[in-house]
Amino acid sequence: MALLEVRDLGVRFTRRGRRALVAVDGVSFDVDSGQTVGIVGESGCGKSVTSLAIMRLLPRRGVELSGAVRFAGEDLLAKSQDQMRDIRGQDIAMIFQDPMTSLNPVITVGLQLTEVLERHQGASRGEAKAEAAALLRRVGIPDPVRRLGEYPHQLSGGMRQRVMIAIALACRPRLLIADEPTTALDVTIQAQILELLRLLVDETGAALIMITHDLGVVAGLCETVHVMYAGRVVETAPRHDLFARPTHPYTGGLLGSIPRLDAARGEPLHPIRGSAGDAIPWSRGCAFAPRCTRRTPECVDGPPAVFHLAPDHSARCIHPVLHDLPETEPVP
Amino acid sequence: ASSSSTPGDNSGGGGGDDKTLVFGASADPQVIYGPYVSDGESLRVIDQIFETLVALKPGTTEVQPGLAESWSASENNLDWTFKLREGVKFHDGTDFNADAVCFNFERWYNFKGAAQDSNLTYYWQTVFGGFKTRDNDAVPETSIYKSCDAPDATTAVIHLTSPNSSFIPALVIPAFSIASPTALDKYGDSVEVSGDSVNFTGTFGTEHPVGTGPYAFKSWTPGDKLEIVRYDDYWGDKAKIKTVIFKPIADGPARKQALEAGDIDGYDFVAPEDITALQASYQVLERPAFNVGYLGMNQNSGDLGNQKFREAIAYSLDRESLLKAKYPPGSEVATQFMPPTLWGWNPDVVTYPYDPAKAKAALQESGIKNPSVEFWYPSGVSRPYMPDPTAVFQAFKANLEAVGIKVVPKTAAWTPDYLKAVQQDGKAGLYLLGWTGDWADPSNFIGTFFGRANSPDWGYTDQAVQDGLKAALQEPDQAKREQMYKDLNAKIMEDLPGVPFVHNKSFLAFQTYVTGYTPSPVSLEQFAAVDITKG
Amino acid sequence: MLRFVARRLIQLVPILFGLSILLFVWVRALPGGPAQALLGEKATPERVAAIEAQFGLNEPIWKQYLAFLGRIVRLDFGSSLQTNQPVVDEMLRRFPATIELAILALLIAVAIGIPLGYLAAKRHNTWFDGTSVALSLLGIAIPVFFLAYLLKFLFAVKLGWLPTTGRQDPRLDVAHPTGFYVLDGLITGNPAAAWDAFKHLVLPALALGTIPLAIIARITRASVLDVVNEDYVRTAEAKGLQARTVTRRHVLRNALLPVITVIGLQLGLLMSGAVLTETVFAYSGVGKFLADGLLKRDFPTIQAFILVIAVSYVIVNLVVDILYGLIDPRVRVR
Amino acid sequence: MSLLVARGIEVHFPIRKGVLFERQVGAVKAVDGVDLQIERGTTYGLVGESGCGKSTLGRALLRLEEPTAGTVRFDGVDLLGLGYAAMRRIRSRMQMIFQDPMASLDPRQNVESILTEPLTAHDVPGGKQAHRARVRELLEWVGLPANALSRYPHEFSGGQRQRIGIARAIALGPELIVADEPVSALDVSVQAQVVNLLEELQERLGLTYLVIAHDLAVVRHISDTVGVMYLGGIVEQAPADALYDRPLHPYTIALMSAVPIPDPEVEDARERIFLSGDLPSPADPPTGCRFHTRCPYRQPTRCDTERPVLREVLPGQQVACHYAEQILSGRIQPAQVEVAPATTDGAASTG
Amino acid sequence: MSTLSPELIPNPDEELIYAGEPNEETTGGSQWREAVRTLRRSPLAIIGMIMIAFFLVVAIFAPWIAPYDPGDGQWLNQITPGNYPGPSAEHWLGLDQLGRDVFSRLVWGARQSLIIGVVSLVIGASAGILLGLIAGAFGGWIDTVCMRIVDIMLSIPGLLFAIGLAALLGQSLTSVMIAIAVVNVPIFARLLRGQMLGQRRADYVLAATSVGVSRSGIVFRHVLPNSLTAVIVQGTLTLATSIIDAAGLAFLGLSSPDPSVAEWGRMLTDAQSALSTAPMLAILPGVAIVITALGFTLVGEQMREALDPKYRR
Ligand SMILES: Nc1ncnc2c1ncn2[C@@H]1O[C@H](COP(=O)(O)OP(=O)(O)OP(=O)(O)O)[C@@H](O)[C@H]1O
Ligand SMILES: Nc1ncnc2c1ncn2[C@@H]1O[C@H](COP(=O)(O)OP(=O)(O)OP(=O)(O)O)[C@@H](O)[C@H]1O
Ligand SMILES: [Mg+2]
Ligand SMILES: [Mg+2]
Repeated sequence: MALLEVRDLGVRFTRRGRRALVAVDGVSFDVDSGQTVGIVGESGCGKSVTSLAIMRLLPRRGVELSGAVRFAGEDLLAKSQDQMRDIRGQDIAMIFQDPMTSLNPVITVGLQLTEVLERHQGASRGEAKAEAAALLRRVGIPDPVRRLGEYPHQLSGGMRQRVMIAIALACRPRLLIADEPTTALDVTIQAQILELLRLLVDETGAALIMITHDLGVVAGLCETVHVMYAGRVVETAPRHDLFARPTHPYTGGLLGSIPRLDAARGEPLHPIRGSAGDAIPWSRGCAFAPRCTRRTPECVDGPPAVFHLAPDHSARCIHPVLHDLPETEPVP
Repeated sequence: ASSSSTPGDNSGGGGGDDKTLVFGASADPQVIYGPYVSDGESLRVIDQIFETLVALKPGTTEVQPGLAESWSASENNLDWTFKLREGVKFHDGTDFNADAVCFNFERWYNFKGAAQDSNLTYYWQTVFGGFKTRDNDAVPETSIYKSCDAPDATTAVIHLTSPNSSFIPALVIPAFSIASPTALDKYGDSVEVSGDSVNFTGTFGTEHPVGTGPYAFKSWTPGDKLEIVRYDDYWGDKAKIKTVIFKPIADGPARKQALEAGDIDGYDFVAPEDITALQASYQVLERPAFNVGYLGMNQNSGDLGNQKFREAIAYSLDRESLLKAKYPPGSEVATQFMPPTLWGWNPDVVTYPYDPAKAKAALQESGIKNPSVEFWYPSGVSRPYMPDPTAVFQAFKANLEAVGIKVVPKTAAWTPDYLKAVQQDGKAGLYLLGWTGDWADPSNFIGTFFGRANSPDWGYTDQAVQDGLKAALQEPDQAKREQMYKDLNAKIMEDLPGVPFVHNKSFLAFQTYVTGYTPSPVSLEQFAAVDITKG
Repeated sequence: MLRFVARRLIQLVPILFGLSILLFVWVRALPGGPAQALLGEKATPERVAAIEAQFGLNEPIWKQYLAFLGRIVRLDFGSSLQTNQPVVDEMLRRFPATIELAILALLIAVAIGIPLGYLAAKRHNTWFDGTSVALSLLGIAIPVFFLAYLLKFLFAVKLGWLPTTGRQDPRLDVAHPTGFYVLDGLITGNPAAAWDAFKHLVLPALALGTIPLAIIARITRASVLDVVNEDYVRTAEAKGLQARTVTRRHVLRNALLPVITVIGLQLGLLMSGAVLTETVFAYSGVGKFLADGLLKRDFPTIQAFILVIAVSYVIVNLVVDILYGLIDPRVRVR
Repeated sequence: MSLLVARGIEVHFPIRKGVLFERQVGAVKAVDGVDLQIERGTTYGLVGESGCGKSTLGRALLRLEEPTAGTVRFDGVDLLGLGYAAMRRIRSRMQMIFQDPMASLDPRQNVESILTEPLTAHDVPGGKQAHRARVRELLEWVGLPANALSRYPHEFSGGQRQRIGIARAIALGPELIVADEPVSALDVSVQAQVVNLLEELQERLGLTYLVIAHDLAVVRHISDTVGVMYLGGIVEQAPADALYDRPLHPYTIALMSAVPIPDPEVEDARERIFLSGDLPSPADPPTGCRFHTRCPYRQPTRCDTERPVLREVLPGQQVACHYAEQILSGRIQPAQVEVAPATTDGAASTG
Repeated sequence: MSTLSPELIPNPDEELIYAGEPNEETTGGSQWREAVRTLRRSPLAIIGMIMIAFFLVVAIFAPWIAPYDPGDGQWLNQITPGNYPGPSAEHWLGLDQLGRDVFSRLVWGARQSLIIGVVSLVIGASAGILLGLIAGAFGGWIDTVCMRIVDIMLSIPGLLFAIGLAALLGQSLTSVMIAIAVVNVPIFARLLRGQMLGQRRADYVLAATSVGVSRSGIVFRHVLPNSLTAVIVQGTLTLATSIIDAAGLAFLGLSSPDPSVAEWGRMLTDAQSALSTAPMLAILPGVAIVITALGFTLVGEQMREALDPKYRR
């Protein structure tokens, strides 16, 4: 049994007076203990909402959840908020995108770190302080004792993200969800943070869900990658497979549209036309169809089925790009 | 009944010796020292603590002995001998005697500098004129006071420079009350100019007023309360209530509510609207009318110099209806510039009853095309003769417009703007004003109005009237004086410098358990006679 | 920090300077001018001239202004034309009354406004939220004096639960060492007097506190709504902290920051409100004295009181800023 | 002749303090002595860490920010010597594209008004009719439908908004365009469209670009010359390919090694060079070489005392490092930097 | 979008919208449309608008609605002190303490309040906007001077300031309106300056500069219009406070010199003396003031919320 099993997760925002919005639509995936899983996709495709749904951190009002999220065999969606509070921070921890805003500006770094220790490990103030200093040292913050008494604005962006990591890993969670932990940082700092995450995850044995829109990040880090588009996972593959044989046209389009540092210069980019706003509801057909070069009328006949290329490689497409076979004309 | 039953509350004093009366005043006193004040609230308090040589018979304007048991004048009416009451002591234990009387008169006469400000020593300047020195161009040049002798302890002789028939009646004003010389010397009554204003530097009038009255001063927190207590060694009938508290409540409706809530036991200046309602569960006392409210017509302004125009205005005013609607019952339409209760009132003056037709005719005669007047009325004030100036204005305006006179409304706060505009600057055409008598003498009415050589408010300086008034003031023979004033009233009403429209009663309200309060026409009421009888 | 305070105090100087000019010019511009105001009903042209000479009103205007400034600096404000008492004495007498009233009003506003705003935000978009928003807007829309009258009419006149006017039952014979009547009652060991003074405060304070209450409730609501959507609150939730801890440590602490500033700014509003409330309740404080003074041209009082009010307004807001700095490390000044 | 020649550009933002009078107590040296030269028809790419002064430099070159020192010659004209009116006139020849397409468009203007504004501001002759025709032409160039004219910015997607921004920039037929992070706010899949558009327009209109970006891959893709900025100064400047093949400055080397590449094979094989610490404050830059505090190649001498100047080390490749040759020849090896201290039991290793 | 075939364009009538729809970022031109949409959904705003509409209709059509002249005291003979005839067929709300028709006065009072509110708002807001514009557009020492002036004005409690001014200008409606206007000046000045400073470094301003738009063009075509949203909201709220302030001044005796002028504040104040005998005379105008002020406040506040993105999560 996997550590985390997400089955058919759906999230609808139903705010009074507005049309309902399906942010996540039948997402399923597994995360095994110690495994690193990547979720990539463009802005607004539902990555954050998925992670928040797992954590049960979505607003209570105006949100409809469906499906199941089983963590260590227990359905998180069936738990009460109080029960979730015992799990959050203890068994599942999270790192957010923007280290500038994710720390409370008016209380010290020390308190933000110790409060989680006190909460879950019943540590006393003193113990928690010592432990907090050790944690800060582990994430590579020099002079941790002094830093404990400082406020977030006194730290640089990179340091703040390290603090966030320290907070997340304080109780040695079994699952860590990192939602774009490096997007707000510079490349050189990003490299440090990613390396740090890699080290710490290895060391604690935590499973990691890495959410990002940067294909480069997953390429270097994740074992399995899920590509999301308009609220659904459109392709799942081990990372080598994904980059070697992108099967869904969207994945291929993404790869074709990003310039590579190591590519020969002068090669033109191959952008996907249109923008994410051009999606159609999955219920009507493939959401990507309006932008897809391989589109046929069948694409909008109804929800596309999942195409299994290999046991661990699948794509939600009726005209998948099959690299091993000679390119065939799409079925009319 | 009092609903505020605070612990330690001894209100209503159901008996015993610690009864307390709380009276709702309309303002704080200026200072508790007679010679420096002219406003009613100060005089009310001073009147309880101090006494004057001559007093008023309660409820009337009749003069009776006060600190002087009797008095007499020399042949030429210049030397007045007062026989003083014996055994009277000031609250500080010192004796009241002729020296004390002279001490006070001399002190007044010797006021200097800032004390000569007409704001402060209004009554002295009005009744006696100037001072020994003249420190200020505004002070009258001469004084009718000359000197004071104390041949023995109980005899005080006051010498005047010219005969004055107001002398004795005016002495009842608490402005001329006798204060303890010892205390005066000790605490001082000096005033001084400080910055832009006048400042009491002596504490006699603010913290240590000492007189001979039935009540002695206890404490004063301006804005909050002023407390007086019974003087147990008073020479006459001792006060019935131990403590009287004056609580300033400026707002009329607030005073009424305070009465209804039992916070106070009585208050002055009941609004006419409230009389009927209050009569159901409270006592409403009536103060006889000793005033006149009038519509001034400034002859220097616009067409008002035209006699016919003034007559047209007078005929157009429906004073009857106004009084019925807005004045308390018992108020009378005035025919002349003094109340009928005062001698010298003339029943036969020309009258100008409401008659729009006549008004229109007079207007026609006047030859004025498109008549228009600036009509001033004061705002934010309520005077005894004019509880609601706005109502009067509104009614008169409607009357004037009905006969075709255009009215330009103007208003200003009573003091200083309104009075300045009307009285000093003569800016107003029509305006509402009035007068409450300070003492019972026609000179205090028409003398005040028309005796001035310079009258920007009336624009009416008839030499005959001025001379007549001067002569009447100096005339020793009472019968002659009366006739002189009657004639003057007739003449004035013919010239029609303004339209007197009301002699108004004013009212006080008390809780039912308060007894013995006798309203006075000149608002000099004795709290000593008041009692609280509650089961 | 000291430098910050010093700097803010120095910023006061131009304000005071400007105010003094404004007040000076105001008095000179009054119809009739100061001499007229001084003399009131008994002024004659001669008297006016005499007074002008006496007070140096015919000196060149800049000399008069310098003299005026000189007096202000020496805290010599002259005497009130209403009472002929030194203005400084009047201040000592009236300010405690108004401060006492304002403090209770503010306490009411804070004690009700903050929880109300917080609950409304917590139940965003529910009937409770709607009702409290509507009520707080009503609080802003109702004229202070009308409310004061209604309160007085109902609770004092009709029901007789509370006194209608004044600061204390005049029948009570008590000492007032500080001028704060409630405090006086307590320190002179007379709890009955303190209680009585308090009862006199309740209605005016309620009337006066309503607008600040409404404003505080609204700001609190808006601020809490802001904060609950902040990333760091989500972080706190993600840490699995108890709801209580999240609320107190992460939501309220941040949400109350703007509220503090707003509370400081209420002072001006309270003073305006006090003018009307004190008039209705015949409460002898600054507001009533000033309103009367303004209508009666008691300009020594007006000049002094307005200067003091302005200074205290600026100082209160300085204190608020300092407090803010103490609570919010981000604006803590080097 | 180069289209744009900048010499010794400095932009210092004063830091003021003081009780009564604000004195200047220091300065944020956002740009601190930059020499730059852009040839007509080429693209110059500028990269660097956040806050290193890229945007400020870009604005200073267009005089949207007043440089505190230095000279800027645009087509031979000394920009800094121009008066307000002359400067306004010359602006038609130099334009800017912004990072956030939404923020750079006035939300109250519709597309037509946005695009007409530059034309009216410069009194482009021909009147309304001509303006309208020009606006349609612009739309076509940037690939927006003609019905876009009456719509407002918020009615477009991010990529389309950026197209509007680009259309505005080319409205007056400029020669130079400074593009400040033109694609970093866009979705990955849209970035490429805009990059392609920029390249297409360059070809068609003979534009010269200064492209600012923090994404090294994008910069390299479109630039002929790349300048790497660090803390207010340019540390390396080279033809795009040369820079990638053979970075010489330690900072460039670290940067290159840090950029993730969407290829697991490459990623797995990569040797990374980590930098320690963060960008120092431009208000208080380190002495000597600005980079020495984080430099893995730091040498005991010169680095902390002497500020290296930009010098040509290889043909066409300029580097501001004292030891560029030694690094090139491999004689100096980077010191290994730990991202986190020894971790076994969290034992203290003094950082 | 043009590249898509019509059948694939997302159907706007669709019950659901899908993730990835273009962000409904709402600023500027659409701000108002969005605000209107939000307002239409807010019951409080609707109530407020009904109140305002009612008030406006009454104010505008006062001459046709009111049966009598509001200053006509011809029924003076029907009243005696403390005794004012209540509602009757002839006088729907009875007579007031000067024998005038209360209903007519209430109706005309709406017009008076509207005039006071609008005039003082227009004067105050224009002056404030001018001051803020000067400060915001020029900056530097001009800004400092303007803001010090604003500070000075703000340090005096508004009502006292207004009384002081009214004392200076003499008693008339004009001085009441000017006094209220002056009190409003610093509010608008500060608001506009803040808004303008916020916009001054905005990218679109920089963009306008870079395409060569002149300084005045930038201020008047970009910065000012974008700052006006806040000003309009503030204006709505200020209309409410102006009406309340005018009532407060009337309470202290500052109002039109002509008592025939029907004005709610004054009606309320004048009726204080009759509060116990005829409470309706005070309560009616009081309630009228509250309803009107509440109407503007409700709409203004809801508008502010609708326009402020932070309320729209
Ligand atoms: N609280 C919410 N209420 C309504 N809609 C929401 C809410 N949170 C997210 N959404 C919508 O859900 C969709 C998915 O959002 P999500 O934050 O998961 O995107 P993302 O993939 O994380 O994008 P990004 O890369 O920008 O973080 C978006 O269209 C967003 O507008
Ligand atoms: N107007 C200003 N006043 C003071 N300092 C400024 C100003 N503008 C920029 N700075 C400072 O100058 C430095 C360089 O800023 P700049 O915006 O040019 O950096 P950048 O390289 O463009 O960064 P980013 O990648 O984040 O856009 C920063 O430290 C910034 O804080
Ligand atoms: Mg996200
Ligand atoms: Mg930048």
